Amino acid sequence: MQELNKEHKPLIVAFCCNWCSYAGADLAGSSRLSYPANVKIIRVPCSCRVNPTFILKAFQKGADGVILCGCHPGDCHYTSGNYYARRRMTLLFSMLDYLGIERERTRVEWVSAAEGAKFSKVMNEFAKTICELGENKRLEDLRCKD
Amino acid sequence: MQRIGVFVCWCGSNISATVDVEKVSAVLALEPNVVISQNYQYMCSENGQALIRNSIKEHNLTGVVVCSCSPRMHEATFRRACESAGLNPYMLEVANIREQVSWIHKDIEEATEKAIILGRTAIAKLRLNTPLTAGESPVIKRALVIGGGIAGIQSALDIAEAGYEVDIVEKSPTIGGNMAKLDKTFPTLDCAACILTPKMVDCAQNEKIDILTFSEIESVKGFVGNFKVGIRKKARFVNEKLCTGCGVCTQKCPSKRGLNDFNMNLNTRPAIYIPFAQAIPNVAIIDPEQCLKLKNGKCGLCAMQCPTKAIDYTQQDEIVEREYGAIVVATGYKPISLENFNEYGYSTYKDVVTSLEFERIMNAAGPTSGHLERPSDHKQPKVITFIQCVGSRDTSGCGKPYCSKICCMYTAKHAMLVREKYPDTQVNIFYIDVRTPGKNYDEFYRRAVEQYGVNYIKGMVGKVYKEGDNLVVQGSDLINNEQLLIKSDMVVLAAAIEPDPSVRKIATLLTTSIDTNNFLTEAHAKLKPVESPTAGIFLSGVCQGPKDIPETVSQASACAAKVIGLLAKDKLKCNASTAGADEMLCTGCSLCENVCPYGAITYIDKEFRLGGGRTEVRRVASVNPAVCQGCGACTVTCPSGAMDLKGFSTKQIMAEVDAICKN
Amino acid sequence: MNSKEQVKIIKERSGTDASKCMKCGKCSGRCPAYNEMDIKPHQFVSMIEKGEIEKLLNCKAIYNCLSCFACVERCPRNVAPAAIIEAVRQEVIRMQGGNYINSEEIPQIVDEQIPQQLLVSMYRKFNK
Amino acid sequence: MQRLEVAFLEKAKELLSSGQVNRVLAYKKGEFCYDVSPAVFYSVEELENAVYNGFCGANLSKYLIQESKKEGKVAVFLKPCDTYSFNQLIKEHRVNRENVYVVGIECQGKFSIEKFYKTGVGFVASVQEDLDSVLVNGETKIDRNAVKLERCLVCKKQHVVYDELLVINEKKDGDLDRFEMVKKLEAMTADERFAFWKEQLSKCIRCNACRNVCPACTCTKCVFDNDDSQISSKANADSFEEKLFHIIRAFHVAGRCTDCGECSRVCPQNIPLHLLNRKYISDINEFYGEFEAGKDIAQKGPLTNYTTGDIEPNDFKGGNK
Repeated sequence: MQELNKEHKPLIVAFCCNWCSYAGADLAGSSRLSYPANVKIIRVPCSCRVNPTFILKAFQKGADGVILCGCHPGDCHYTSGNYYARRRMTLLFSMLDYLGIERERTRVEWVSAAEGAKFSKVMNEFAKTICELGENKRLEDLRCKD
Repeated sequence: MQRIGVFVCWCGSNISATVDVEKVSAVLALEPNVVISQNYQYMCSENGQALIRNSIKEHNLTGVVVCSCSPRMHEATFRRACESAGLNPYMLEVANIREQVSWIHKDIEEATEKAIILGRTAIAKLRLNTPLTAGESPVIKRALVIGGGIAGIQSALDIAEAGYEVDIVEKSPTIGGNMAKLDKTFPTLDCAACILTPKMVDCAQNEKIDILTFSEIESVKGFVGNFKVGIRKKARFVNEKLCTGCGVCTQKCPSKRGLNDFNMNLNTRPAIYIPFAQAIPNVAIIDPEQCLKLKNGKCGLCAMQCPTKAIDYTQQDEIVEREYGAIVVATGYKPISLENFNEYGYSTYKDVVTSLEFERIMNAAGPTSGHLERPSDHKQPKVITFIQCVGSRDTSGCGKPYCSKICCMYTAKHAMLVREKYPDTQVNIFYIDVRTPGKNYDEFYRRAVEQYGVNYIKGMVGKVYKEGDNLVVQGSDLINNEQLLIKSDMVVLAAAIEPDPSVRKIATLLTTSIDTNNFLTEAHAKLKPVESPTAGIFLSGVCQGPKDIPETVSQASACAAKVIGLLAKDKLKCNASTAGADEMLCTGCSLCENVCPYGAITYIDKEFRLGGGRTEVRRVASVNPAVCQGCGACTVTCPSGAMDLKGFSTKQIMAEVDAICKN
Repeated sequence: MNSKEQVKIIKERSGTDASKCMKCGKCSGRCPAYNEMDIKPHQFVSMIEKGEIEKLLNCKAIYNCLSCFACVERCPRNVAPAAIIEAVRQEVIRMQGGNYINSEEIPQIVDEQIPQQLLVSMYRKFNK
Repeated sequence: MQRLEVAFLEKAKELLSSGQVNRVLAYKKGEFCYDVSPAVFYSVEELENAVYNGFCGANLSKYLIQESKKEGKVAVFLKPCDTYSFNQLIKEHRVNRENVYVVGIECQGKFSIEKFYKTGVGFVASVQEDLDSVLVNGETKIDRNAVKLERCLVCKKQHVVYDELLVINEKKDGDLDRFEMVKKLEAMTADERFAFWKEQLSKCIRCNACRNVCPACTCTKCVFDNDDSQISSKANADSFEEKLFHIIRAFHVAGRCTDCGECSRVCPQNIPLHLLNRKYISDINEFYGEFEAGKDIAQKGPLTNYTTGDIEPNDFKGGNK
């Protein structure tokens, strides 16, 4: 079992808002600040577009960690979208914690378009945390694992 | 059935050095619905775009996936290419294999695998794309300029010149701003009033320009082309329409103790006053803190004296609502407070003044009528010491980390003016660096040194203290490596400048971003210096960063050009990615309406056929596509999933999640 | 130990980043012991940055500095010249070894009026 | 207590016969005394079968979504907790208030038949109610609190919306801390919580009773029945789907759930579903200030509102590790 865990490459889904965090990821790229290849980004217009079902679905399909990145509170391109996202995610994460699911598997980070370094740092740290947690067993659908 | 074309870009070697582009295009060719998959050196080049266009026609493509740089870079380019080949521009998806792959991963195998997954994800999303068309919204042909300093005045004049109506909203009782307080201007030494006041008069006389002084922005709604702004006209207790500015009231007013803020509080003014002789509008105003009538009901002299019965002690604040197509922010600056700089003794010694106070002392219309006198005993100073960089370039937390840009030049100006008018006065200037980039600027500074004999000392002042009647300035001379103790009659501090504090509230109302120093952020530091990141909001003058007058005026005109360009359009293309409710699912619960930041959602009662000739009237959500900006807040609030966002639909995002996770 | 290493140690010990200095001279502008010092406070900052360690180790100024911290207080860039001076002095003392003042001697050699701060400063200057 | 039932019948008859309403939504007798179900009565004669007693636990507010759309006015008898649900439905424009005549009726707590069985009385043929106790089958006296539904031990007591009140005796007790069990769960370790919910949720047979009874679940078509939602499912295929269904259901009603407890009351598997909803309620109270759905319709719901200083999603305290 130990051997298997070492080989396990965790899968991380990162939802990034188009205006700040996706641009921050672009800046990380153009600054050549690397982060693990198992982080895959999905572009959404705003952090408030992210439905809790997207996050649960990602876990179901085998993601080991899901992170949501948006503009810093107060800087939302749509003025207040990230404030709603913040409440929704707080409640969702708290519920997952209540159900006994490792809270470290979910995360929200505010990354501005100027914070390429932060984006890379956040992704490296998150990937490390998920690596340490190992495979997502509590929120996966075995049928979705090939 | 979709027919998808995949185009993998090498970006020269930017992508191809770490991603096996041949393999990516070969693997993606096997994906369902993909009918052609190619790679090319530069997809964004004319040849690359031609490849896309030709493939669309040749293979009857219904959708295009480009694996290239970030969509933020070339999505628009490729959309245009699709459109010119007759494909709906929204039938395009970009897989970002440069910023997210080749530039951050070194291992070719790993990078290639990730590029393939991102390509598959884009294909998965594209399968569910539908053609979108952007709506149009009309443009209100009127601009708002917030701030009536030289920046706002110039922007307003230029916009009006092009034939559009402009309102200037100024928080103080007159337009003119800081420039109206200046004596002379560098590098030509012409008098500030002589060049500014004609422009102020032009504003007042231009029928396209409406000036709202003593007014503040209260609320902002809407979006580019369609802003609705609430403006608070504060009570000035004088009917602007009736007052002729004759000034009789100001002479009769018995309460004369109010500090004259136009003269930097160096002297006093009556409770009813006109800020300065050339004020626009030339209308009196009552300071309610000072007015005896307003404070305790006893007086009323001004009302008795007023020949036009313009005084109105009952006047109240008034809110006016106006609509604009574009908004210019020109809120300007103020000198920083010097409370953190006790070493210079500003709050202890009367004869330590700021440069802006010195401007008023030197100004013929100022408190000393232009005679150089020091404030403590009104004696003419024989030795004046200027200290530059007071609070500028300060990372210790006491001041501002940036260079205030204008101080080197105005200090040289002050030194020259003093030496010109009072040749027997000794003038010392402590400087860290003298920064003079600008046409004829260095020549100006050298003239101060060479022709006017100003004593420039490379070094900084550590303390200012009093000895008898005089001040002693203790500082270092780094060139001679000695410490100096200079007896001075007067000390002038070149205080750093900071954005006017009102800008924070305004930035919040306008939802535009602001940096750590409270300067408004431009959309692009080099290529979009006068646009804010929020569409329809433009930046003029020091609110965006420290600037001198020539630079402010050029930026103000640039800003006006952008506004004119916007107002010249009759309609604006709206965002195509808008929300919409599935009326069969919508329950009319109003949750989405509550979270929409744009007020784009309303509810209508709609009749639905139930079959068998029966009908039912139901309340359903209706999205105004001209107003919807496509954030998606409503989609998550909707429990029934009736609300969805075009271009980022639930199905599309779920398909992306699937595509990423199944690998 | 070569001089490069010494510079590195002094920089570390001072806990201040000399490269932040913008050479305004405000430290020397306020220094009350300026005239006594053969190397001025602002020179300490630029010399340590340039690695001119020999001159610093042999100067008198390290004993003239009053440790009043006026230069630290005034610096607009959060550089601490006094900390650099202190670090150089410590380096010299450590190279020599030994203490120059003994706590038991203090009651005999010191004036009662002397401020506490000076005593502390004295310990710092003359002891290892 | 019999006085209340008499008053209820009189009121219903009066409303119908005066023509003030053309139907009454209330409860009708079943085969057994505990087998009471919601019903609409169109005439005074039909009211023969109407009852109002301790087994009338069902929340009638949800029926008003359809009833209030029909021709003519409907009278309804709502318990205090029912009025919260009804008020929330008014806020969400789901009922036509003008078509409803609300009689706020007294409630001394409703019964759980399972709790009767637990006392060992066996078959319950008849129940004579008193304020503090009940007499089963004319012989066994039981403390009323012992047979009350969990939700009635943490009662809301006040009617928040009504046209008239029918209250003879003030409600007694019902002041237990409703978050006690939530706190207990939070104090468990993550593994214990996971084990607890795994055991509870794996009992779920996806009968959808919780959803169908819930007065906040009023969608025309539920996302779990809609293939386009990408999460539709008819039955739980595995432990993930058990969780998904209940997390999403609780999330969809978060900030709207009035804690009426119907989900747990109707669950045939006795899953304590209200503990999911109460977790959201307790989080909302803690993070965003006290909020009670259905109490004040002018107040903005916590998920359609925000403050700039809200707690960050990574920073909540959460349960034990």
